[in-house]
Parts: sequence; C-alpha cells; structure tokens
Amino acid sequence: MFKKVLIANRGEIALRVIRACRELGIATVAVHSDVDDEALHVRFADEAVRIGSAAPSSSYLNVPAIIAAAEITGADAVHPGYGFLSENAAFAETCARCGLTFIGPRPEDMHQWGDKVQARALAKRLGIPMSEGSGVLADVDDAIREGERIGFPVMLKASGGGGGRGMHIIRNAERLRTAFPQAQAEAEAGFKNGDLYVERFVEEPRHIEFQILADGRGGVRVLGERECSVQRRHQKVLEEAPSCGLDPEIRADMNATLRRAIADTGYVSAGTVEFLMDERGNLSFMEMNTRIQVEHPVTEMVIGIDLVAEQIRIAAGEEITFPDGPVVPRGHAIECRINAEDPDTFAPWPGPILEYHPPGGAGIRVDSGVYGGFRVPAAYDSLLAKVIAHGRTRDEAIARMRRALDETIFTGIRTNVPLHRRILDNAEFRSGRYSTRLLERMAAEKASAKP
Amino acid sequence: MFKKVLIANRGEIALRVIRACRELGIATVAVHSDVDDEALHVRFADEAVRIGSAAPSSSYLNVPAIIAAAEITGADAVHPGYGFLSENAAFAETCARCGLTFIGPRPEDMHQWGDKVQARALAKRLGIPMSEGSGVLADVDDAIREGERIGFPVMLKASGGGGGRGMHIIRNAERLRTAFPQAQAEAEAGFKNGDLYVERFVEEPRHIEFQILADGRGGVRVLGERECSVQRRHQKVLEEAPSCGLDPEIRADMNATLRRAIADTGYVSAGTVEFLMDERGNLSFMEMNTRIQVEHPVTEMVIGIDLVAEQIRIAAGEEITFPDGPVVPRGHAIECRINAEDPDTFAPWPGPILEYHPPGGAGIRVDSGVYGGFRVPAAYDSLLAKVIAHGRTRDEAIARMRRALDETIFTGIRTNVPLHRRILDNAEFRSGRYSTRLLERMAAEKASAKP
Amino acid sequence: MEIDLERLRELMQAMGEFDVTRVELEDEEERLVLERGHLASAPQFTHAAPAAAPSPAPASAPSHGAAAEPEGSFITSPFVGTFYNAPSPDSPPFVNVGAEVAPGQTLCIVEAMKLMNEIEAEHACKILEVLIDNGQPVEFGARLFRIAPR
Amino acid sequence: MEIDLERLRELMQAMGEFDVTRVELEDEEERLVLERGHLASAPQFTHAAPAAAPSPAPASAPSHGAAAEPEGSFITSPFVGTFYNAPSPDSPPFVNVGAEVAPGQTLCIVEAMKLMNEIEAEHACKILEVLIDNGQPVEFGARLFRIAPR
Repeated sequence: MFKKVLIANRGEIALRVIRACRELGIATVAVHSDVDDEALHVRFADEAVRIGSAAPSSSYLNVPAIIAAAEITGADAVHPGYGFLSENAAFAETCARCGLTFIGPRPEDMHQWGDKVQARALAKRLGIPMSEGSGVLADVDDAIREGERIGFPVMLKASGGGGGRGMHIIRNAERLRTAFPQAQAEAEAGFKNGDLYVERFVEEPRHIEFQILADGRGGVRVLGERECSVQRRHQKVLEEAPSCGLDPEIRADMNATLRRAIADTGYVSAGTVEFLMDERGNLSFMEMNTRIQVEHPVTEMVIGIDLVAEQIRIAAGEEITFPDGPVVPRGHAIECRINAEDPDTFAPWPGPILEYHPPGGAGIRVDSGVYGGFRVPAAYDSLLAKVIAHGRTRDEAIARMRRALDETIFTGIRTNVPLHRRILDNAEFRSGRYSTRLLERMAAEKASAKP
Repeated sequence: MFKKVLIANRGEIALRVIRACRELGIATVAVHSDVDDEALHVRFADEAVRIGSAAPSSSYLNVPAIIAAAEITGADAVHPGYGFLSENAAFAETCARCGLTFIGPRPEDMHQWGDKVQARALAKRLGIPMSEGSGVLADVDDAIREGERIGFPVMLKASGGGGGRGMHIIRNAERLRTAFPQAQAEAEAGFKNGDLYVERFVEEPRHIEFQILADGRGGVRVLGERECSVQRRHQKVLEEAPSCGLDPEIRADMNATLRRAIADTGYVSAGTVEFLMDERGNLSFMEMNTRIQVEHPVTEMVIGIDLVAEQIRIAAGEEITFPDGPVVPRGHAIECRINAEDPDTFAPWPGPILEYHPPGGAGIRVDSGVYGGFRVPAAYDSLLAKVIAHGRTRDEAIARMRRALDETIFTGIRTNVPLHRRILDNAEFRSGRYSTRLLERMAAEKASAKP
Repeated sequence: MEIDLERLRELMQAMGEFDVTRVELEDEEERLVLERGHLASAPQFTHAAPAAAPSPAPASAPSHGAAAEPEGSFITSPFVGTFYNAPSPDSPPFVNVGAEVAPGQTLCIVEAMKLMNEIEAEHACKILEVLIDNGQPVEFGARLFRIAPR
Repeated sequence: MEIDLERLRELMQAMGEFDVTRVELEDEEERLVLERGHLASAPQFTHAAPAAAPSPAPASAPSHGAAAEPEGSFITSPFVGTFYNAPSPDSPPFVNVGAEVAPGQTLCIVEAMKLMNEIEAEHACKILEVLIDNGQPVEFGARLFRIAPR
C-alpha cells in the first residue's frame, strides 16, 4: 500500500480522497493555490504545499509544480480527483515517468475513451448499444446525407467535446447547412479539433450511467446505475440511485454487456459509462468517463462500498475487497449538489461564508469542502457541498432530503438550496417520470407564473 | 397520523425527533427555557414556546408549562425524548388526561419497569436470565445472610436507583454491616425509597443491551444488541453494534426470550433491555428502559430502520413498517458521545462555541444539537453531538471513526474528543475484548505514565 | 466632548491585561462604555445567526414580547398559557390603561390546563399599556403590561 | 458638531491595538460610539480558525516563509521545488549577504522535475538575508531572500 498520496485537487473531492486515505492509514499531501491557503483540504491534509496562484493553469493544472510538490514531500502516488487533470493522459504518463503511481486508469484507456469518435467505435465493437449516428463528417453535404439517413432532429457534436460542450440540436437540413461551418470553427477553437459527427436527437432523454470497477487482476464489477437527468445546460444538479425509469431487463443486459466490455479491454480502476435513454427506455452510449465522478456517493450509499478506497487499493495492486455477484441496491439514495450561486439566475456567488450549518441525522451524509468563515474563491467551480440522503424507498429518501435541505444553512453567500427544494417538491420529479428537460420546464413554469 | 408533535426535550434528541417528524410530514413545537432561546431545536422546530427559566424544574420538567404549551399551539402528541420526563409515568398519564398522545409506552409499563424490584420480579417470571440476587432486604442481618448465600463480592443496590446511582460494591460481611445503613439513608434521601437488595458482583462485566420494538397490534421485533461497556462511572461514553463479545447462540436465545416476554406483557413502543455479561459470557438482567436511548443510532445504522419514526408511527396506531424475520446486522456501527467537558478531569465545560466543524463523508452520521456561535448552557447535560460511524467490519468502523474525530473541531470550549481518540487507539478496545473497567484502567495507565 | 485619550488607553490596556470584556461608567454628566474583543464577538455572531439564517420555518412563537421592544418597565408572564384581561367574558377588565395599581392587586389571568392563574402586581405601579389582546396565548416571560413604577 | 479627526484616529488606533471592539462616550451635549470589527469579524474568524483549531495534523508544509514575518522586501519563489544557492555543490554561492545585485543576475536555483530553474533578480537590490538553507524544499511564494531595493 502507498505510504503517502498527493491529492491534485481542491474542494470536496480533495476532502473525499483525504478521508479515504486516512481510513487506509495513508499520509496525505494537499496542493493548493495561494487563494486556497485557508481551504479545508489544506487544513485536513497531513502536509500542504502551495504550488501556484489562483489561476488553475498556475496551480491545479500546473503539472511541473504538482510533480515537484510530490518530489519534495516524498509522495508515492497521486490522486487527481475529478476535473482538472483527472482525464489528462499526458499527466498520468508524466506521473509514471517520475515514479509516481497515478490513481486512475492506464493512460491508453484514458486516451481512447477520451476521444469521442474513438470511444464510439470502441463501444460499438464491444457490443455496447449505440444511438444511430455517423462517423466523422467530411463536409456539409456528408452531414446532410447522414442527417437524412438518421432522421431529423439530430445532434451535431464535436469529436473533441464533452460535458455538454460542442453540441447543437439540428431540426432540418437547411439549419445544418449554416450550423456546420460554425460548429466546425467552434470545435477548432475550443478543442483544437474540428471533427464533427451527428447522432439521433431524443426529445425527452434521460441520463443513465453505470458505475464500473476493475482491479486488473480479473476482478470486474458493474455496480448498478445512477439517474442524472436533473441537469441544467448539461450540468448535473441532482442525482439518484437506482433509476426508477430503467427497465429491469435492460439493467440486467447492461450489467452483462459492460462486464464483458470492461474485461475485454483490460480497463483498470473506477469508471462510468454514460448513456442516454430514449422515451421507449432504450439506452444508447454517450461516453465513458475514466475517473471517479462527483455523484459517486449515491452508488456508495446503496451498495455500502467505499469506491475511492477501492480505487486507491486497486492502484496499489490490490484486489477488489468485496465478493463478486449480483449487485442488489439497498434502498434509494439522492444527492443534491449545493452550489454557491443565485438559485434563480445561476450566477456564481463567491465570497465569505459567515455561517454554515450542515444537515445531519439518520440517513444523511455530507461531503463538503467548506466551513463557516471560509471565503469561497471566484476562481473555481461553485460546488460547496454534496448532501446525500438514503432511505429504504425513494419516497423516504426524498422526505429525508427535503428536511435535510431545510436545515442546510449558509449565510453570507447565495446557494441553490431553494432550487433543490423546488425540485424535490415538483410533481414530475416525485413521480419518477422525468427527463433532462425537467429544469428547463420548471424555469419556464416559474417565469410564466410571475405576472 | 399526528398533525403536530410537541417535543418536551432539548439538545440533540430534540433535533432527532424534529427530523423524524419532518420526514413524516408532522409539524413540530419546541419548548425551551430562557437560556435556550437561541438553541438549535428552537430554530429548527416549526414553532417554539418559552416555558420557563434555566432550572429544569422550571422548564423541561415543568409539566403544567409543557401541557399549556401543547394547548396553546394545538399539538396532538408529545415526544419526551430521553431523560427529563421520558420515564415519568405520571407525566404520561397527565398527557392522556389532557387529550395528548404520549409517544412512548403505556404508563403501567413505565411504572412496573421503572421500579427495580418489580422489574426484577417481572423479568424473572418472563424467563429473562437473572443474576443471583436477593429480594428487598429486611435488615442488615438479612443482607449478610443473602450476601453469604450469593457469595461475595456483591453489589448492594437501591430499588429506586438506576443509571449507576445508589450502587455499592461490597467485598465482605463486615463492610456490609457499615454500608447497609448508609446506603439506606442515601436511598431514602435520593429516591424517597429506602429499599435495598444485593446481587452477585462481576469483576469484569460487559454492558449488553437489546433494542426492542412493539406496535401493540401483534408486531414485535427484537432488533439485536448494543455493546455499551465503554463507561465512566456508569455513564456510557462510546457504544457499538453488534457486540463482538456476545456468543451467537446466546444472542439467538435472547432474541427468542425477549420476543416472548414483550409479546406476553403487551408492551408497546421502543424499549431497551439492559444486561450485564459476566466473564463467561452469561447475561443477567439489569433493567428495562422504557424510552428511546441516546445510543439508538448504532442499531439504526446496522439495521437501516429509523427507530424514532417507528416509535411515532406506533403511537399514532400504525403497525411496524418493516417485515418480521431474523435481524441480520449489516456491518458494524460505533457511536462517540461528544461532551463539553475536560477530556482528562471530565469537568463540564459550558460556554460559547466559537467554531464548530462536524465530520462528514462516507459512513459518517452526525446527530448534533449545537452550532458555531452557540453558547452551551451550564444548566444541562454536556452532550454536544453524537458522531456515528458505519463500516462493513468493526475495523472499518474504527478507522472511519478515528478519521472523523480528527476532523471534529470545536473551539472555545473543551470536549472529550481526545478521550475518544485514546479509546479508539487502545489495544484492549481494538481487540474487542474489554469490560466496563476499560476507562478506569486507561485513566490509571495514563496517570502512571506521568512522572 | 473632551476625550482623555491617555486615560482611555490605560483603561483599554488594563482591560486586556485582566481579560475584561466590558466596562461601563456613568455619572451625572458622562457615560462611558468600552467593549473588548474575542469573547464579545462570539455572542454577537450567535445573535445575528437566527435572524440572518434562512430558518426552515421561522419560530412563530405565540408571543415574542421582545419584537417591538418598547422602552420602560414591564410585568411579564410567569406562566405559559392563555391571557385573559377579565375574570369572565362579561366582566370588566381587571385593569385599564392609566390604572393605578396596588401591590397584590390582580392584573389578569393566565390560564393553563384549565387552571386560572391570577397574576398580581408585586409593587405599586401605573399601567401604561396592555400588550396582549384578550384570549391570546403567551409564553414564559412574555411582556403583559408596560408600567411606570411608583 | 466638531469632529476632532486626529483624536478620533488616535482612539481608533488604540482600539485596534488593544482589541477593543466598542467605545461609547456620552456627556450632556454629545454622544460618541465607535465599533470595530463587525465586517472584519468574519475574515478574522476564518483566520483565527486554523491557528486555534486542533488541526488533526498541522500542515507541516516544507516552507511556510511567513512564519517569522521579518519586515522588509523579499524575493519569493515562483516555483515549487528544491532551493540551491550555488550552481553545483563545489561552487561558491550565487550571492552572499551584503551582495549588490544587478537586474537579471542569477540568485539561486529552484529544482523541480530534474529541471534547474534559475531565479534572477528583477531589479537592482542588496541581499540582506538568505532565508532558505541550501537543499531545502520551497513552495510557491516562499520567501527566499530579504532585500533592500535600490
């Protein structure tokens, strides 16, 4: 097992990794920018190294500084968290070259799953269900031909995109003619890769993803699904496990398919395969994320396994610690991402937290990266804390989360707690039959309700 | 179901009940003394009524004021929490007379289990294993006769005592001769009842207790045991579930015995049967507590049931919500009681909490009744918060609790967090083979380690 | 106003030395209050919190006498219950505004558990204001009457 | 009202010095209230926390230059790495205390990932103190030299 792990991240996920390390008896090194001198991960790690200034490029994305911090503290492994360098294959390679274990997949896996077109081709080969779609489009005419073959509306996507960036809904051929060059230029500028492709567009899609874990020693687990359809502009807001929209037969099929796929490719570490579910309940592959995800706790709550601890153990060459077999989720879990933002305009709201009272009690877990008195920096994402509620049933989890939000207090800054309250009270959400358009519809209702 | 519940308590247990009520859709009324104007239960209840001054007799034990508060707010039920009026049969009767449902057992059950001698006689009749002991002692000579029959050392106990009060270890007949009149006078003064009895004294006892639940409609559950041997002067400090000292066969026997006993007596609501376990693993009945207990969360963590919600539902005439069948604890849970006290001298340490950071993350539950900025009053017990850790195994739960304590921060007051750290690091505790004398022995070791 | 800075500094220094957090001095002509630091700031924080916090459901206690904070002396309720200004619905009130009240005189009733608790004046005083409406609930310490002591 | 700004400033300064948070002065004609800290109290709280809190394991960062807080101007490290005062173990130091340094002159090396990063003086200055021992690790922003600008 590792003696000392450097966490190349900040906020709640840095705390999450520090906690897993402490429970495994591993010393921890936090790295941080100068605006994070007082951050919680700095306070709670065994050692902390200031590596740069506020701009991520100077600190949390600054590979030489992070490696140097590992060198001077004698760390033997690096956990990248999510975001920042977590899916950067070059960083993983650099770690390996410098004698540091990167706690995550092999660089080649990060590479091939990171490129949208390669990933689609690989997934197809592995028998993972796909939406109808094209290869890389040669030009506008090719795009129109493919669009007509698949049937409009289609989604025009950038090969290098991800997380909702570089995507356009196209409802007819004329629109495609104007949108294509524009999207190409955007992709060129944004991802340094102008490749585009089209896919069938689903009007009321649901976002379903499967948690996988593999130890590279023959141990492979598919740990059930998460429903992440409560999204705003492709940013997840609230997640649950299991999904109440997934057909049990499709769930069983997918478990078998993904198990085979992961075993075939020799993938190691934790990962998530994301799917879009159409109105008839059919899944189609979106992407594979080669990291631990923000919403991993909802899976942990229903299966009783510490995924980050497993990830660290696997990186240290150990086997998965829990037996193979069908995964039966115990109860239901919901996660609310509490962001420092205006609950209506979604404008980020950094600044000093005057008072902080996290929720507690039966069935409530809080993963936070802040404390009363902490000044939320403007330089990073606005996630303050994740509140996770577990119950025997979905209704119990909803009731529990509803009361937990009532006792979640932040003063000094604005948070999206009121938005979460509205979601939990929304009839469509409560019914369990909702799509990724839920929030959009709620916003429209709210706007029309005002005179 | 009730529309509005008044909580006749304060601190973490008042919060605990408010949480359960909110999840059940029940409005809540807090009552409070004037020094608790800013207390968390006052802030989080739907309504709050100031009922008296700091002295418990003027507020939290003031029956007319509590009933009046229920009347003016229109509450239809009262939850007494633990301590204060929770085992006061007269209060339960007054509630009933005033048309309020007392959320707890029937007054007659509270009465018969509350009197030590009646309780012993009842337990004996119900086939619950007993330590060798006497009936009420007529005089000193009777005491010596009984002591010699049972064999010294014996414990001399007051019928009206409880929670460690009114107990004396007697190692020989001569000592008994002097101790008897003294104990009688104490009992007379302390409990208004001079009755005494003797019991076999165990040198290395463990405290084992079983959680029971009965709905008065035929539903009876025995929900496994808790180990509460980490005690200081008969005050529990840390509890776990399950016990690693209990013989599985005895556990199964006891489940069957208690099930029958509860069904036979027609007991309703939650309750706890406390046992003393001797060095050979034999249990003997100590007492039955007719209330929810401080340490109920460790049971909740391993069985996944909200005991307070069940208690409220039962009082409203509903059935137990989970199916009958053998209770298999899922994993292991530990609770640390965080008190405002000096970790070495145990002197209470009331005052303003300047900064409060509760632990979080996977497997951690916090039940607290305070916040940063709250001034802990000197008038009440020193329990600030309960930290509960759950793991797949006892070792995992210990590791988790250990790191949770490291991130539990209170400034401005002293707490017993350092004591809990020492307990978790103690080899005897970690081995699982420890008795109620653990803390005493640790204190002696610490004292002798100092030059 | 003359500020004797040197004396003030000395006083402040002494406060720090002995960890004194508040000094109040008053004579016929002048009044001086000094408050110091660390410990003083915590209760303020406490106090500010409930007001500033988005309380899940604001404690709508039946009668928070302190809300408007009129100045003066008060008779407060020693009981939780329902306030009655007269012995029966048909009777005239025990006291009206302007009444001069003798020690031991009944001012009102606070009813709880069907018991009519008569609240009596401890000292002689004049009733300046009746702060609770007839039949309204009151909590412990609620202000019932504003008075002028005599 | 006449505002004696100078006296008030002095009083304010004294308040800061002795951590006094409130001054109230009143005489027949005037009343003066000074309060310190409200807005400042939140960051102070923040700041006090890490120091006061029983940190599970105090951040034993390789080099927190700010610890002793000597006064003056400093040259800080733009990199995380290991500090070397000379180009090789056998060479004399790039600069010694008392050295007058020209802009662009190499002062030391911070090594990271086997790369020797030469730290140069931006402006002309005089070296008053070398704050890091040879071969010691430094973090971003760590103070390397105390200097006198010229």
